[in-house]
Amino acid sequence: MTVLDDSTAPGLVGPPNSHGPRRDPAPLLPDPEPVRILGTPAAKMFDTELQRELYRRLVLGRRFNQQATTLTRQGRLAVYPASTGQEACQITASMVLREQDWLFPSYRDTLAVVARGVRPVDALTLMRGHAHSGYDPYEHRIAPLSTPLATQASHAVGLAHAARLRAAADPETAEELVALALVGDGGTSEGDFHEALNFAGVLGAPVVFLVQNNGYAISVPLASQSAAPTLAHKAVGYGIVGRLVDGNDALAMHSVLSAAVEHARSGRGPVLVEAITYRLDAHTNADDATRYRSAAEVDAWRARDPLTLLERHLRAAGLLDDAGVAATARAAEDLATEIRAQFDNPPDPDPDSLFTHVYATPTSQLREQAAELAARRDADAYADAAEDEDEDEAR
Amino acid sequence: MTVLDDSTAPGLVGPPNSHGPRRDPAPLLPDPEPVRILGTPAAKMFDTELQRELYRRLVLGRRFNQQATTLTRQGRLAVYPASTGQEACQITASMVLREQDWLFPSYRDTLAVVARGVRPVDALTLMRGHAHSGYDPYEHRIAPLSTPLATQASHAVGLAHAARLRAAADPETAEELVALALVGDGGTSEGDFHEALNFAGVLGAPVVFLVQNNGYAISVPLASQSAAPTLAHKAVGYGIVGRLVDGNDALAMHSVLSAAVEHARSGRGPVLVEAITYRLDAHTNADDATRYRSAAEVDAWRARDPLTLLERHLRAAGLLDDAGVAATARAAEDLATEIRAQFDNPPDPDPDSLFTHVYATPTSQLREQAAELAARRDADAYADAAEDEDEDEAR
Amino acid sequence: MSTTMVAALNAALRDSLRADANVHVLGEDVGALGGVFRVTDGLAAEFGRQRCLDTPLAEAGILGTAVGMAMYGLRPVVEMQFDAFAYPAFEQVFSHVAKMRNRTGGQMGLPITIRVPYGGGVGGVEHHSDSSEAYYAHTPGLHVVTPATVADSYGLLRSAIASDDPVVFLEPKRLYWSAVDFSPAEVSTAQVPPIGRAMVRRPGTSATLLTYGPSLPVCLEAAAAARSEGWDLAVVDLRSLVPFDDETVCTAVRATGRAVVVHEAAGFAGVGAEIAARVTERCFHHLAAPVLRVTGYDIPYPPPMLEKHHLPSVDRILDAVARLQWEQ
Amino acid sequence: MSTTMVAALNAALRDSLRADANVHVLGEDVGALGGVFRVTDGLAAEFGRQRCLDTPLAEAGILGTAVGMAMYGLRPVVEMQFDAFAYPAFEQVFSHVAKMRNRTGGQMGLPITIRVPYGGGVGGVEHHSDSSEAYYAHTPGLHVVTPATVADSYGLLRSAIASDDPVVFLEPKRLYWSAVDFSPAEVSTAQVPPIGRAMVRRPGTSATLLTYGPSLPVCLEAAAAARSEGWDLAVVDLRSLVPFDDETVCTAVRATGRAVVVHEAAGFAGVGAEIAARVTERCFHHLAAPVLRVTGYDIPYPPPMLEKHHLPSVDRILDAVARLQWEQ
Ligand SMILES: Cc1ncc(C[n+]2csc(CCOP(=O)(O)OP(=O)(O)O)c2C)c(N)n1
Ligand SMILES: Cc1ncc(C[n+]2csc(CCOP(=O)(O)OP(=O)(O)O)c2C)c(N)n1
Ligand SMILES: [Mg+2]
Ligand SMILES: [Mg+2]
Repeated sequence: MTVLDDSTAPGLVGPPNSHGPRRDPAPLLPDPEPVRILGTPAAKMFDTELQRELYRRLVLGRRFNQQATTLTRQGRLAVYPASTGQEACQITASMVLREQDWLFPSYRDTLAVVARGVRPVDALTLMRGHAHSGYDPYEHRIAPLSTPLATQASHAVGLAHAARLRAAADPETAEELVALALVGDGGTSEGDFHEALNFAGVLGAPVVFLVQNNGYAISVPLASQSAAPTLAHKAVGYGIVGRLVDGNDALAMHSVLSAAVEHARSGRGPVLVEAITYRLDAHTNADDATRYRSAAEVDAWRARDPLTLLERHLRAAGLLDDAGVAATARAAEDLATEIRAQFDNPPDPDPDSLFTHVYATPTSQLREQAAELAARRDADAYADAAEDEDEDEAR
Repeated sequence: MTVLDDSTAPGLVGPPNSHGPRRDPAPLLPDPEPVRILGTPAAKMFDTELQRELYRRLVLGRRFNQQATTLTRQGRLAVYPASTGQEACQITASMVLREQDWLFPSYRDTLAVVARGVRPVDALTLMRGHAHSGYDPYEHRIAPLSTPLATQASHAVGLAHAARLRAAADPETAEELVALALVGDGGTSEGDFHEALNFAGVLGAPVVFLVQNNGYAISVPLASQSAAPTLAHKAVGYGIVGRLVDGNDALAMHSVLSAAVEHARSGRGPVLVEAITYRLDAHTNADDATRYRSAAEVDAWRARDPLTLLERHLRAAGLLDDAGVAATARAAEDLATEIRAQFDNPPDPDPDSLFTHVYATPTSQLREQAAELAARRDADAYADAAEDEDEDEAR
Repeated sequence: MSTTMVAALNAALRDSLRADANVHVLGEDVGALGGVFRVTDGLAAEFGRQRCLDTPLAEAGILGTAVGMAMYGLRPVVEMQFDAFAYPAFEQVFSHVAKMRNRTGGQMGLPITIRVPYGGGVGGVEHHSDSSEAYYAHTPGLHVVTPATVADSYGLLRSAIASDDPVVFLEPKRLYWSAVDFSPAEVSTAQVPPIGRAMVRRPGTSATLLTYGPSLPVCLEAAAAARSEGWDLAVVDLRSLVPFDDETVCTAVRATGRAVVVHEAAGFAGVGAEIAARVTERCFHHLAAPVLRVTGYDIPYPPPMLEKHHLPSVDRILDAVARLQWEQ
Repeated sequence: MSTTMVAALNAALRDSLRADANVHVLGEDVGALGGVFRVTDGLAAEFGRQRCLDTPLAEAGILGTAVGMAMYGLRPVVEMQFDAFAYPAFEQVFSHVAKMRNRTGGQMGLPITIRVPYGGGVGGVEHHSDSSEAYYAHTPGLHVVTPATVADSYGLLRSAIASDDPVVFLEPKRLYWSAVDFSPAEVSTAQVPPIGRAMVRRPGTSATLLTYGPSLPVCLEAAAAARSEGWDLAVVDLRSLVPFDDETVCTAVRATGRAVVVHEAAGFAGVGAEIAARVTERCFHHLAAPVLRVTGYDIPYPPPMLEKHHLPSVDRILDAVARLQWEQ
């Protein structure tokens, strides 16, 4: 039964397929309340090892954010868009993926990249400034961090679609992979977001779109960004499932995201998840957040810090004690020490690398230009050496 | 009460405004069945004069489509994308607008343009080929036909928004205007569509988006275009009202569209209307529709021709008889005759016009180029004249 | 066997799809319809709707999806329906397609072919006749190729699809229906022209016309007409704008000492400016006259009834040749 | 009074908003934040959030909305946050903004100013340092303006907003914090520079540097350094790429017989190619050497730690001057 089915209209021989498919919107719509587990009976059913693991990773994630921010103050990172306050989203986004899956991060998602196994110094290459990206996307199955907002969403769709095509052609080596694309609340306004969701819906591609709704796009609050009931409601417009979750509730995040990923993996189509969270730090170290939000607002969210919520719960449930907290804090310090060590030697990128990867094989134009730069650098080196000699002689 | 309202969370001092506004999605969602009036009791309540007027205009509209198609066969129009079968949408789109309102047509909507008062020959200028647009947008309050699909939707939003700003600044001369943007089912896939609806929702601009869902984007059926329950469901993702209507039911079209326009006019925000209709002709005269759709499908829709449905209803209701049909047919023939007369003289556009309206004042570069072309044309004319003379002499 | 450019392009797609299971075609109306110009005719029937995919109407989404497919190892061939309708995809072109290999230090190349029917001369209404090559050619990381002959459309398209780098493949739509005796089946792999080599289409001694795509036939016609004025014009078909074949071009210009660049895109900051500038840089002391340009005017593409005034014509080319400061 | 370029731009916006109720500013973060570069600082507070509107994050939507506002008689000033983030709006730029007046036979002009912070040299991560001027300059129907001095940023922005045509206003972000003694309040209407006039920033007799925007200070530095090599270099600041001031440029080049074009965008098919080509066309017999170009390489903009190698430097400019075939 479709909305076009109009058997009363004389002469209409059933609904023309050109207007299909029409489906029941109800299962696609999110519940009005975001899914929460912490503080609900469901928390009791949640795997205890996983709870401890989530806690450990959140603590390390927070320490990562702090350490990276410190590196900017020391001038060892040019810029860092912290995900402080969003660690439950970042960590679970990586945890719910299997090895064969792909992650499509946005510029704020370094932590998710690190959580998937990339060395911190490599994940931070973009922000350090010696190269555009510091990890092999194929080794980790992570696309490079995407700065042009929402543009990576359709890449996720294409990759997931390609994997299904490949699997259909060659079931032997089939990978049932899922692509997870991370987008911000601001990013949902871009046409690219719309086009990606539409393609995903039409192709039925195994993609999960996770919107970390942290309330702001730099300074612009959600109210100036969207008038939708929730961002998750956008899903229905693409015939895909929309889900709303408390992004500061690590247990809820983990269960909603893993359900979404397995929904997509099992061929039941894409899912759009909106996680309601908050960026506790400024947009980046260069931003002044006091210009656009109140201390009271930040304080209110600090009280809903995903770490605090989880720690309180674990302690109450008897899954964590002072010793456990201390041990985890030590592990976090170890991570911080390791990161600092990774940043010990300032990078010294080779100018010749400017020309090597523009094309698979440099064009003759680029060979000329590379030679020109190399000659100039040789000449400079020679001049420097000569100057040194002059100085030596003068001494 | 918002979905973020979580008074149980300790320390949360009410929902941060950064996550608002959150609203009830229910009133935004379209009914699953498209609105129909013909064949329902509501038809009895419908203004009888308006019914007759709709019939008259539909018949003239159909004749316009036929005449324009004939002109392509005669080579007097380069191309014509007919709206045959979609006349109820085209005609009502123009009828529901007041003088101060603006229409933002897509390339297929010449009939709507004509129905708003533009001379057929001027509305068809684009298709005739001597200029890009043949009417003064300010005289008729109609933007030029937009070929880049969906790009005109945000123009409608900007204009409607500007009018409200102007009205707020100067209530004396305030015009309560509505902008109506016409988009096709295919056009809804473009990022521009999304961005326009989102801006409209956020700004609360008085815009109505009418999607004429005729089942195809050239050859691509709706099923390959969207997996949404209906295209009208997309509205909820922007916090705007979505409505679904039978686009071949002229009474339903008129009442849904006028309600939408008055909803927008009264400051209650934008509306997205999906009209389910069918293009009975090929995409354009140059298209071969048999490549992608069956004769049976076309026949099924022919039986739901908006003219047939309306005429049958009017006759049954005693509002139309053979004499009325004949009189309307004569009026339609008069229109066709008038159109043919308008096309009698082949246009002879002035090449100098190429340079006059690139900028308000031509740049020195364009003055040089215009002079070059003018000199060449003078030389050619001179050469032609000389040749003629030679021929004369030779004779 | 008489073959049109459309048929040659179609054969190139078919042969590429046959030769490599990773090749996939996608775009608007490429399936049942076979494309508005019929370049993909019959491909969906032979290779299935998945390998010749009718996409939703959204150019950025099409290209973005192709990027993801290429990341996974496929070789997508994207059709943009018309020149101006590729503009919505420009962020994907500039920020991802052109840069991905560079962004990832060479680890992730994108072997995508973007087919763009371009240019005017077909009586198209506005937005259907843009010459957009300069936007692509100015963007590092893209190869930009445009065939002017039936044989080249077959060969260069095969090379483009085989390339490990993204190729913007500009098809001069006004040559779509030009036909010559040519049989794709007889083209051996060795005969497929590589990307990056220009071709001297006609030797000459008086001056050199440098051109590409839709303007090649006009230049050849001008060269033929020039005989009667006593000029023996060489004509070079660039075929590839990026990489640029400096060697062939400079050799041809040095041989005559005079050059005219011809293209139909607007002149200002067009590809012709680059050609004139680099030829002058490299051949200055061989030049008896400045390199001149015959191009479209700096105006939006005209409506059909006026386009003949805008397009480089034999007359305009001969006038430019006449202005090359000939000593009497 | 020491004024930065940011402050001068801010003053130009403020004065334009005061002078004409139809002027409206819109873009991402232009309101409470005052823009990521603070160019719109304080405008929302003074003129209200409607006249300095924080929009949703969607560049095509921003520009499309501005088109509609301009249709209704407003004068929108749009801020694109960074060069590369204007790309999503390119279809609106190319197909509507640039063409609307022409499409409507002159009946509908669009007095829109599109402000684009552009170029590198600020240590920005990828996509934050593109020089996109060639895309705009090649598109007929746009004015393309780029100030290089504090005073010009004030004056030219006022002229841009007052223009009845769309103006792409390219702000060299690496000069944003350059400061000079300048007081916008003392600029009379008569002193506001018109769009379309270049400016000789330094007279000279040996050779002429032709440049604009971020490269002007580098050229002036090079000219100062050149004195010690015995060269007296003229420096011309184009200020407006479209319209192009052929008169000032050709006069300056003819006077020296030698020219070098300098810009930081990739060289291939860049604006420098146009400048070199047209100067050569117009001044051929005055030239002792080919017009040379010093530009960014034909590569995606480098990561921060390598950008110094990519940007035209004093050294590279002097090397080019040395290659201008001086007789000993
Ligand atoms: C296409 C594009 N436009 C603008 C920007 C500049 N910009 C960088 S981050 C940002 C805000 C992003 O907000 P959101 O999507 O909510 O992500 P968040 O920063 O909150 O993680 C903007 C406007 C960009 N990176 N890309
Ligand atoms: C941006 C853009 N892409 C592609 C096209 C080419 N094109 C013209 S009409 C059309 C199909 C439009 O379908 P739909 O929106 O359903 O409108 P309809 O033709 O059915 O009225 C296409 C793809 C275009 N005009 N603009
Ligand atoms: Mg955000
Ligand atoms: Mg349609």
